[in-house]
Amino acid sequence: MGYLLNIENLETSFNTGDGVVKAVNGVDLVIEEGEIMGLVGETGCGKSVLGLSIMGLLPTNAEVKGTIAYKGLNLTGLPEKEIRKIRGKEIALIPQNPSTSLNPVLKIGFQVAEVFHLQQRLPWKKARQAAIEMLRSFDFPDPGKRAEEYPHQLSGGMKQRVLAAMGIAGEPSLLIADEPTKGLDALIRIQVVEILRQLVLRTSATMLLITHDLKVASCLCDKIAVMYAGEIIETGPTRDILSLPRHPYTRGLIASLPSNGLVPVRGLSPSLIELPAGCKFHPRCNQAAKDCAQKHPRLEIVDDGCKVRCLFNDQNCKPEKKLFHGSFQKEAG
Amino acid sequence: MRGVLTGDRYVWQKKRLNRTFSALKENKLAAVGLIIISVLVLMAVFAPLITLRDPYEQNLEIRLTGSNEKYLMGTDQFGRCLFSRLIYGIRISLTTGVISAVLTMGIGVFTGLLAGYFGGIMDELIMRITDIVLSFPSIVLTLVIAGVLGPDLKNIIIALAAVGWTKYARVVRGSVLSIKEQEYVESAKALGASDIYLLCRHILPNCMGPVIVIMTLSIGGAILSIAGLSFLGLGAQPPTPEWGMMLNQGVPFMRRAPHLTIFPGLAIMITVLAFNFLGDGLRDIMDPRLKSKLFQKF
Amino acid sequence: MLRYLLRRILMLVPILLGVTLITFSTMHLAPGDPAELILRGRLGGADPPRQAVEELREEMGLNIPFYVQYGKWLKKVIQGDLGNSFRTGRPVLTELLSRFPATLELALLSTLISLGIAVPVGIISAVKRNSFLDIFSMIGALLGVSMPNFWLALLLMMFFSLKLGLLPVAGYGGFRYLVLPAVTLGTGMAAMVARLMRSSMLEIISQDYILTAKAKGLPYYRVITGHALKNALIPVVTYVGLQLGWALEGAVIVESIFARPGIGRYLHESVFARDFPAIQGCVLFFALVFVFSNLIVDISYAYLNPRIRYEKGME
Amino acid sequence: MSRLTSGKNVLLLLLLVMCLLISGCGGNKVPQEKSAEGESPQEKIPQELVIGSPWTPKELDPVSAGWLVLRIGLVDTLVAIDYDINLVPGLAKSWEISSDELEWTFKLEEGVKFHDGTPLNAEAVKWSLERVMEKGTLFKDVPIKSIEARGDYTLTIVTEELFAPLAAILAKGEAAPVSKNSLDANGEFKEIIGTGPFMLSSWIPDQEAVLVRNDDYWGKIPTLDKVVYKGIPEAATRIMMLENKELDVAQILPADAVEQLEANPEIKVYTKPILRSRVIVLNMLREPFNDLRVRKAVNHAIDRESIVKHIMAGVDVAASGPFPPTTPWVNKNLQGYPYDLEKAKTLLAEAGWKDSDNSGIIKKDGKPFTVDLITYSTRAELPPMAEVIQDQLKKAGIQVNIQVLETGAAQSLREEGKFDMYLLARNLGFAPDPSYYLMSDFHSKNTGGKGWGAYGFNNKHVDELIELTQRTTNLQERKKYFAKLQEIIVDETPVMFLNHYVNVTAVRSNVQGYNEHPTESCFHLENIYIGE
Repeated sequence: MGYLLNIENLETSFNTGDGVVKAVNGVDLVIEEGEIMGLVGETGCGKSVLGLSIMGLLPTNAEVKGTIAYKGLNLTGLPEKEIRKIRGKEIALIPQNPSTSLNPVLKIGFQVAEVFHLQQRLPWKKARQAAIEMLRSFDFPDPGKRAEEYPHQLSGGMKQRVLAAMGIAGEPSLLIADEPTKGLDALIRIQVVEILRQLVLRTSATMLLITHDLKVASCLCDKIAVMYAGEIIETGPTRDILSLPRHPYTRGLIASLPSNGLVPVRGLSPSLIELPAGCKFHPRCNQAAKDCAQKHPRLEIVDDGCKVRCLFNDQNCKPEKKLFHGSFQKEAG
Repeated sequence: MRGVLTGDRYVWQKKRLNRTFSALKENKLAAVGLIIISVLVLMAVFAPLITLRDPYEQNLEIRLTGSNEKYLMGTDQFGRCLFSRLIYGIRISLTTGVISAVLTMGIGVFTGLLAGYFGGIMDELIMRITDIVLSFPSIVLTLVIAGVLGPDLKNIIIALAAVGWTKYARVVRGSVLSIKEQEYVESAKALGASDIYLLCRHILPNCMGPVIVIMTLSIGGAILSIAGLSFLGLGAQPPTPEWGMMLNQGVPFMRRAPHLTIFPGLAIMITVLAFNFLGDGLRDIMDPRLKSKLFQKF
Repeated sequence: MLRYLLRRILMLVPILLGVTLITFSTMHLAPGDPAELILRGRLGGADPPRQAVEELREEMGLNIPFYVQYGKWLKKVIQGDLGNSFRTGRPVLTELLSRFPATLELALLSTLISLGIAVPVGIISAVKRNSFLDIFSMIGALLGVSMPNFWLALLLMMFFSLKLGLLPVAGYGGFRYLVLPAVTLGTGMAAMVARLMRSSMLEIISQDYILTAKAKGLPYYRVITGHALKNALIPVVTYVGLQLGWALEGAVIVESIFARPGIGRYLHESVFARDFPAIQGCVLFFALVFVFSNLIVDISYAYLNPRIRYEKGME
Repeated sequence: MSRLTSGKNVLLLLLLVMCLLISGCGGNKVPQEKSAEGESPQEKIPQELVIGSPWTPKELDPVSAGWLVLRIGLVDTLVAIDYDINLVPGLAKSWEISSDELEWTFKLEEGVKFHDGTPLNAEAVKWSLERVMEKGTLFKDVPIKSIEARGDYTLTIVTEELFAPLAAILAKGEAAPVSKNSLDANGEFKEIIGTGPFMLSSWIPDQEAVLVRNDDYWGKIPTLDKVVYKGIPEAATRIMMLENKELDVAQILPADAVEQLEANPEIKVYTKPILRSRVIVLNMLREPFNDLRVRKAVNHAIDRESIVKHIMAGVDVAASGPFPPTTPWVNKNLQGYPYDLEKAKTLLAEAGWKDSDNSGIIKKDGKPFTVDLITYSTRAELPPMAEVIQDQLKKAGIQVNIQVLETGAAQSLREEGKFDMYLLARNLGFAPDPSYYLMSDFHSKNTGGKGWGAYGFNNKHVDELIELTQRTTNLQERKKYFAKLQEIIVDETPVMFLNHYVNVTAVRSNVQGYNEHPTESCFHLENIYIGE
């Protein structure tokens, strides 16, 4: 089939004291071997939950339905023991928040070496050596000394690199990078993008890049899936999505980029407890029609490789002027 | 001016109170604690109706009998009804516990307000004193103060207050420091409200949440301490039906009449447990940090 | 690190001054003339002659201002002279030192017991939150907190010594004498530590880095023992220092019940007998142990928590 | 989603191991029995005795702790007391009084050595007694003029005037001779070196004294190799320790433990009347007990028989006067104060105390009859006795507030006069001559505050009679004086006599030869051995 990961009709919800939070609502997503898929959306749209659903790292009050087929193996409902064999070795996660995702009381050398020890069955001494080498390859000056340091002694970018090193240390087939640029200032963001780019080049890994930052996604990804309120609303090759966005939300996202004048999408993202009926986006959509409030659109194939979830995708499917231009580096420089 | 400033704050506080009560209903342990305490209070108030016998009346002919149809829990070494004494003991334990907790809180809140509101030398002085008092293991200091003043329940209460106020002082001071900067306090000040008015009307009510939690928890602690010091012979004097002292008096008869040891201890434990249940529950309800944590991570 | 330590020790000076001041004042809190009390002690209860009282007042400097008296007393205390016990006439310091081992043994073993019970229970409770096991052990912990330790001591004595005859009722000697007192104290402490351990663990396992550890594919127990435990223990260790103080407090009651010749019992007897030099000695001793165990805790906290260790050291 | 896998099991296992460890620690430490009797006949039964007493060994200088060192056999006295309370030779083989009745000459036992090997001779005794005169309080009412060594083994004590109880006073432990080496270079007491059947091996102040046999003892050489004397203030603890084989002898137990102890086949219980009474000292220096009628009324309001029957389990004897009926000098005609609540109320009413407002508490001039009763807990039976008395007096409309204190604290309240009633157990016979007790407890010289006797009692007639007994050697005459004294004291009742002590001591059944001395002056450990 060629699919490394095939997610079908994934639904993830949480039972909380305030009600059932529906974070992921019927997501279908295909990631092919060797490609980089960007999962883009506003904060709180469920994209991180999607990542954690794949890893089986959700808290106990979560409920997961649907299938996540990894190399033909359904991960949902897999016993903890089995899914643990997948984690780190097959699918690795580069978690968000580098500042809090490293254990403050353990030396970073150990934290990286642990993966080598665990996943590549290296004895501790060799694992440590491998960890230092790995840190060196991430441009750590004096990695032997750095390995003896604690996370709080590192800068934000360094922490991110340590996390990236931990991610690829197990030589996974699929790497999920969760918001690697969130909360970072521009300079570090460039660094991180650079790290990821190197990563991709080096490992030729398949990657799922979860980000709210369309620009980062555009720099790195082969394909982009745009997520809104727990649903994929548009997916396709990066160039197509950027040059020919078919969904009003995607267009809104593109318009809100700094290079395009920072025009935000109006309104607030909906509460995941009480989702609007019909098209989830209609309360915020400036093209919404009567039907939008009642009919829930399906994700339909509109072009080669492109899918969109909008009742009016035909009308909208017309080439517009290039909304997005320029590369990441240029702008940041 | 008063009406405008206090009106919606009053409503807000009332709302918060209501919320606390409904939360209390949900928190099972706290509810159990509250129920036990209510039952204890009722038993204390209606002690003469519940018990058939005078807790002080000796009947040496029937000393140290076990539980029987006449005496629910048997008799003590003077032939007094143990059940009556335990029930009347609730009065002693609850009143001394509550009085000492309230007194402690009063001193602590007062000093905390002074330190937090006026700051400066006053603050420095009070905080240094709390540092020093907190450098003593509290029971040791309580024991010494109570002992030096002489064996008496009253002296134990004084000693407990003299040692325990520090924890309130610190909490209240912290709250005051943060509330003082709030807008409504600033505006009231600008409108010419006096210090005392500000303290009583705005600052004090807003410190009370944590204070009430600490107090509930410390009533249990106070009852435990009072019983302990009485056990050591520094508290109640005979024939007061104080549980700690009753326990101590029962020790010589541990083999022959174990009920004299078991029941008073059980009474202490249940009472303290009830206050701890309630206090724990109140803390969970009132400390939003703790509550939200449960749902924070999805 | 050194500077942090120095600063921390410097901060002790005003506290120690205050502690000694309060200790010194206890004698003046009591009704009656201290000189007369001392003389009575020396004469085995006989009425001291007026003149002797006056002489001693002069000698003790009771006729000079309070702060001068305090200064003189403090000077002696610093030189290790805590005065002589009213009851026995022997130096209080000697008495304290001879009793210290009994109390130290008790405090250490009970702390050990409490940690041995509380840490695993706290971890399991946190990991299996809201399970039957969790609720059961947390209610158990609340029971432990609410149980009067003198009652527990008596119940243990009733069962293990009187009923089963396994352990001695009271006294001081080998390990057998230590078991019941230490279990009594340890149980109460365990209840508190278990609660703390649980909440600390709960807090830690919701941290991002635990997610990271799990994402590495670590087995859950390795996540807990390797990644969560060290972090979760930090507040617990802090608490254990306070616990040592708590153990000393409990020693007053437990040593009295089990007739252990420790400092707690000594304090109880001295208070009962109004033996002021002895009371002052005990109070000072307890406060010093308390203050210094807190200091040690702070240092070990800094050691456990690399953030403090380095930042404070580097500034 | 279950996230608990093997991790859970590991943790559970950990917990289990910890529990096992802890319980294991207790489990394998079962106490070994002290003697393995009957198992191997050739094995010698260890001759070790552990005594539990309420009194801790605080100090060992005979001058202040003579009672203790004599009890445990570290010292001997010149004059000893036999079990019938007669004065018999001790370190002094014989003694006589000169014809002018002022010189007492003691012939000392020859060849006696102190524990350090130095000989006991007249010089040594003289030195010791002079030290007592200088440092102690024993001789404060004794008109000693001089102590002289008239020969190696002849000691003479010269008195200013005739002092009949002198020999009896020398039987007190305080007067026991010790070696000069007991003092250090500065003249401070360092260690106890006496002549007794046992020597001190080690001593932990306030806890225990360990004694070993003195193989060179001049008298009967003890069988016991080692004796441990432990101070355990709580009676309940002593009983439990005895039952748990931690003690061989548990002394001074509450009477109501007798039944329980006798049911135990491994324990023998001794009940022995001793020269000690439980009394209440009344504060005669202030209201309300400065009124004789009130004192008499309170006496009638106390049901002594009931106290003995219930609190003392019928073991002790209700008192009608200061001395127990077993003593030779008791006045058998004394009626005492029989329980009579009506009479008490009448007397109180006569004195102006009436329940005018039916509150249950009697009043005079609007002031309620509220009194403080002080007692201490080292003698376990005193606080409960106080509670019964509190209840009994309540029936007469008297409100009693009890304060249970430590012995020393109680004593100092008494000395400051801050009490109305002081309940205590009073020894009458440390010196086996009632003159000594009457002097210290009832002579106006000694009722000002310190001491254990009457408080504020000042009766010229009593003073004269006491002085007469000190100056008379004629037994019949003395007996007459004692009878008269008892009569006055009971009538004036500065002290209420409640009951006479019957000491309860329990020993493990293999302890042989334990015999409580009626004056409690000595345990005579040399007669005790371990065996069937």
